[in-house]
Amino acid sequence: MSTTTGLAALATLLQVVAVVAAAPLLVGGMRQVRARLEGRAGGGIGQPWRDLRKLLRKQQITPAGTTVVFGFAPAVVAGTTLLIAAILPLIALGSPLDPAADLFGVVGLLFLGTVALTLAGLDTGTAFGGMGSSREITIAALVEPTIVLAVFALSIPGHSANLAAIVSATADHPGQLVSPGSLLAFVALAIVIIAETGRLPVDNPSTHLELTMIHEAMVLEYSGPKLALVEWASGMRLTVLLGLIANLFLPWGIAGADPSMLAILIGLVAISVKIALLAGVLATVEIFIAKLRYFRIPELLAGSFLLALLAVTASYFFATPTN
Amino acid sequence: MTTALPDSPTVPALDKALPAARRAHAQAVASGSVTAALGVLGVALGLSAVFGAPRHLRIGWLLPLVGVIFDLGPLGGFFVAATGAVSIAVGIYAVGYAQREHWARFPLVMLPLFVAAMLLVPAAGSVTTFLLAWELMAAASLVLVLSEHHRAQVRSAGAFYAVMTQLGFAAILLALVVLSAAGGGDAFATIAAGSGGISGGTRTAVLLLTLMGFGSKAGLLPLHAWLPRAHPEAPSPVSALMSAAMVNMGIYGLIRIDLQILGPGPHWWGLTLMVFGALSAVFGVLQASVATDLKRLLAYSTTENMGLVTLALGAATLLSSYGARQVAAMAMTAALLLILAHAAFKTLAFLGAGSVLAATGLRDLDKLGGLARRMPGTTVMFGIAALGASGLPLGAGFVGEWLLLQSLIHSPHENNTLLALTMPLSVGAVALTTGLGIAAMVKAFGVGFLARPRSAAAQAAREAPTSMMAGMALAAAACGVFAVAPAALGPLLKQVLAALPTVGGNEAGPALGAYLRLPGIPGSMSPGLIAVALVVAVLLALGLGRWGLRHRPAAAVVPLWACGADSLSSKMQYTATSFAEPLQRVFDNVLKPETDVEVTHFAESQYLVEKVTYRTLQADPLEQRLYTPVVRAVTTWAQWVRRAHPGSVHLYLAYGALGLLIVLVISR
Amino acid sequence: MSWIAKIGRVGRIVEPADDAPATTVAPPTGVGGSLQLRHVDAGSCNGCELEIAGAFCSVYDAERFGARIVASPRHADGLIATGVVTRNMHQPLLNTLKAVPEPRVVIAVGDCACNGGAFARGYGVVGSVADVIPVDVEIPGCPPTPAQIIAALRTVTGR
Amino acid sequence: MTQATYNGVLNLAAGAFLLAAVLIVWRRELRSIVALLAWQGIALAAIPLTEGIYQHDAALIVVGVVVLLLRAVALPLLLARAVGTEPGERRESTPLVNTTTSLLITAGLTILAYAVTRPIIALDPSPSTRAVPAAFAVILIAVFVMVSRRRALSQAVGFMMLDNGIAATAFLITAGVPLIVELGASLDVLFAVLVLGLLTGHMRRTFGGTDLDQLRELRG
Repeated sequence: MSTTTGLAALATLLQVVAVVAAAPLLVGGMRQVRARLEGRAGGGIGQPWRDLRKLLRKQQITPAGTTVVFGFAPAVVAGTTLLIAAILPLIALGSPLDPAADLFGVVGLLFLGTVALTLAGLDTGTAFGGMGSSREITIAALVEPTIVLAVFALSIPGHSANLAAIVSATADHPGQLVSPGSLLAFVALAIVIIAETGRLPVDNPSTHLELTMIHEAMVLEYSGPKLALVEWASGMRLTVLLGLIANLFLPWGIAGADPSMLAILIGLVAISVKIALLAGVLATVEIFIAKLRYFRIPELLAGSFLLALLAVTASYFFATPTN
Repeated sequence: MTTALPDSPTVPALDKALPAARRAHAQAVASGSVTAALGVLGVALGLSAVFGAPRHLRIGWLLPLVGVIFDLGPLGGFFVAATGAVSIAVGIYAVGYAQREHWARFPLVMLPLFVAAMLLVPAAGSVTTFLLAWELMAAASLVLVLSEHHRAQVRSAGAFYAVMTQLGFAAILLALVVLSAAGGGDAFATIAAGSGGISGGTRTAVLLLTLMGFGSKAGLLPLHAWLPRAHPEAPSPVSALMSAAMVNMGIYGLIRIDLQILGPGPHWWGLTLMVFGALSAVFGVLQASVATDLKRLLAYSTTENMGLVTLALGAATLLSSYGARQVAAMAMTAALLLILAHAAFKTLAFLGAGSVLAATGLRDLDKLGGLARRMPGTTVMFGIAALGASGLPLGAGFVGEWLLLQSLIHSPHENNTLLALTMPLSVGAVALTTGLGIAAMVKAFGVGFLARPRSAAAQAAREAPTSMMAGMALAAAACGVFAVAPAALGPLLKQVLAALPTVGGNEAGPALGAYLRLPGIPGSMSPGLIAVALVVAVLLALGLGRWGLRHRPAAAVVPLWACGADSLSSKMQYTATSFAEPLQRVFDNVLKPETDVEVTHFAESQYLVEKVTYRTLQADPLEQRLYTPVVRAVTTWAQWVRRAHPGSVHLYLAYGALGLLIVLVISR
Repeated sequence: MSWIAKIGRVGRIVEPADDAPATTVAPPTGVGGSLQLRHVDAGSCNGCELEIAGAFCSVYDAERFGARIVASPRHADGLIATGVVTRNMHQPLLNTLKAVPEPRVVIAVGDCACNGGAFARGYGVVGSVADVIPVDVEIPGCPPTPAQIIAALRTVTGR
Repeated sequence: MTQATYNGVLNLAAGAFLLAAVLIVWRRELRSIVALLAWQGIALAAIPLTEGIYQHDAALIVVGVVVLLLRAVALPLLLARAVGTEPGERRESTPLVNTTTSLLITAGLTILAYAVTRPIIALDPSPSTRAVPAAFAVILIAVFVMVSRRRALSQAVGFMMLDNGIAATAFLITAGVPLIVELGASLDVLFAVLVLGLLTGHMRRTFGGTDLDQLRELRG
């Protein structure tokens, strides 16, 4: 467990600010990669930022009959994501919130955001809102076992589910990364992150057809500033989850628990590069795949559950003494 | 003066209405306050037994030969205090509920009696006293379940409950008789002292019998069938007492008899508990996630939570049988925390469901909705309960589930195949339970309380009266404490754990301070800090959302987007059935729902559809597979036995005489 | 693998862009380069729909100028309406416009939407889009080409 | 080759070997199943190659190269040709057990394999025996694939997976079977595949498909 210093707190603050500022850029970048691979020119990396600024200047609309649940859900989703951004070791290890929430806590916060949005979808009382909520919560329910088992597999080498411990254990023994357990956990975690952030092949973020929507169907009633918050939050979720998986498996460049200014800068650059690379790969892969039929998704999630279970079993049984 | 019979539903004549109403009010206040007072007494006694010296009381004259013995130690005190706390909330709530629902005099009398019986069970210090209190509790609860006996479903549920609870009692009776015979005494203290000499076979028999008896009371698979029947049909305050307090008695029995007196047992004891716990948890939550009856959903959620508690108990037993006492203490702490959290949020949930039932007369989620605007207070209360039941951060159940997962992932698996195989599977089961639990609770809250009303009754709902709200507020406060400040429970759990040496109790358990720290493992969590940080983060997000405020046109309220049509009817909303349909399809193989789609065409053309009827019946597959054959066999057997009953008194007397002769010959 | 090679071979197929045309309507919120539109077919023959689809495809790529078609009018900054307004679509058109948050623009695409075109004064026709709701930008043509549509969109996005 | 690299590569090979088996259960496209079988062959060949390089044993390296050629190149090519000649039969028709259940059964089989091979590891805890459970799990999964698939080709894949599993177990436990035995076994498999190929061809010409369920109709 790390004692927090002033600079570590600064690094945490920087993490949050960077996630807030960079999330729209990340979404824009992924759209841009996609556009280029499709032979288009694309709107540019800054397009989501322009969209956000515009949405924030639009009229605030309350659909008749909705309650505070609908009104506050975007802030809760964004808030949980900001909190996760403050907990995760993205730039430096010594977040003051690290002892307050381990990886299980982070998963819980993630689901808290999902639940807030599903309740908002139900709260509108529209057919599409309920449909989106129902689909989203079904996927979330099936994702949970995989994600928890993957956390289990990751916690074995460091004997702790606290993030700083996991990341520093990996950084100290990079040899563990090529173990079957670690690889299986990576694949399982990648699948559930794709499912949780609503990317292909689970959900198509750019669909226009309501009947095929999952995440989008829940937010059909949001407009203006609230929509801006929802979109922003979904970008931030993607950013922090990519950052999480990047640092869990490739922790190089991350600043220590008691960092210097230079280490913080290196950490910032390192995590930005890692997230950008992962996002590029994700966007490229998405070009080649189509959305799965909804009732085939449980197969995908059962597969990732199996991989996570194998990851735990493999870590248990392969456990070769590291020296 | 003559009045109408108390349980007759007819409205008294106008001139008698006023005094009758006043008397009903007085009766309800009396019953509720006696219940609450008993609860306060229970909490006080329980806490004093946990922190002070164990209390011992012997009333020799009450029962011939053995007398009645009360012996309240830290473990019993814990359960007495929990039961008492539930009773306070329910007692206050019952004041308003009994008036609103026009309770008859009989249930009003039985309510405090039921609470008293439940308080006596963990206080019992001998086999006889325990059985007596147990039977009193069962009988009182049965009578309360039957308080709306004019409805056929209630009578059917009552019969089901009566049979199962008596069979459970028979199993416990047999187990305790065997135990006291082998342990050489009636008092638990005597048996515990002599438990070293009990043979392995006897231990196994007692464990299996108690697992049946107590497991059925706790709603564990496969003896859970009474729970989703009786809990929905009982009046809601009684449901709350049964679901939040009475099922705990099953767990208490398992801990007291099997772990405290008989333990430590062999490895397979813990394993058996874990298997039954995991199966109950997953099965219960699956049924809850497809249930459309609000109270049935909550009842299945009780099976789920008791399953998790049993899983934690089993993990503690298994781990301590392998010598991992620190991790076992973590699992045991998790079990105790889960019991407390479940008691708090399940009380609140059932009381909330009771308010809805009283306001609308509906339990069917498919017909509810839109209550958030009509019953804002109840909605907030139920929301707190649902958050607690879903095991998410800021919910009452989070800390317990977190601790359970931590104890499972930190088990010492090196060179131990059994642990290396059970723990990943258990983690998977707990995680699946949590995931589906979230879906079930989102359905209960989102479909039941948000959106727009799906029936006229829900449209006309009114907020519950003050006393009902006060009872719920008390339970909600407890939920809040468990969610953000579990440190308050630290000393209590420490004392209880110390009384359980067979499950690693004398080890240092997890430290419940501002930070929850695991013993000997670098792992920590702070629910309070998370809550504060989350509030800050949400405020920050709201601040982000205010950017560009001065450029915005004035805000407006507009009708819902109906894809261009003029308005959406409330029938176009998703219902609970449709909400759960994907899950029902995914788990089709386990749930085996009976669905039926019927398409009626117009007479003129086969291409035009006049109406489509969709019907789905979610029966309990276990009930059909397991119970129906048993019931059929018993019926056949009874038919056969009936031939010996021709109705002749002389023959019956001859039976008696024959029996006497046989006894004489045998005992010669 | 062959797909990646194909992507490499094909490269960019988007038409080169001209300079930005002069702005006719100021961007609704004052933020340029972002315009989300909800499409309403008020009674079109689907000719304009094909051309709009063409404007958003890989060759014309209207997205590079910040324009995007969205599924919900709540997410939109305006309507892009095609066809004459038929009696059945009259009320839905009004409803859709009402569902768009302020400030908003209305773009009428095609001769039918601008002045009724071939269907003007038909028995099932209410009138052109401008007869029913205020229109900010008109794109004439039967149907207008994707290039014309894009040129008109650029006058609103200002990119 | 250092001890750590040897450990890492061996574990990785065993992991990839098991992963390929799991993915074969998961996928239904016959082509990708055959491709996965080739990957499995590479992982299998990596085991004797690693052992050979680590122990400086030329015979093992030769075995590894032979295994690589046979199982990662020759057999998959033969199968791929068989797939190619079956127009319209590129996918496994719905298996007897649905995919989700198959995956869960696979999980159970793997855990079972880990449990039952515990004594073998306890006998001689070395890096290579620690990887035995993975090989044993592949044997169990292969049997399950053969039981649950309808197409003759996927059954052939299951059969070859079974042989892969047995070979891997042999390599890991005994640090290599004699060259001649391995060659004999591999040739057996080659013959089996050829015969299967002939049979499926014959079946297709006679019945117009290779769905094994149709064989039931042969019964009088």
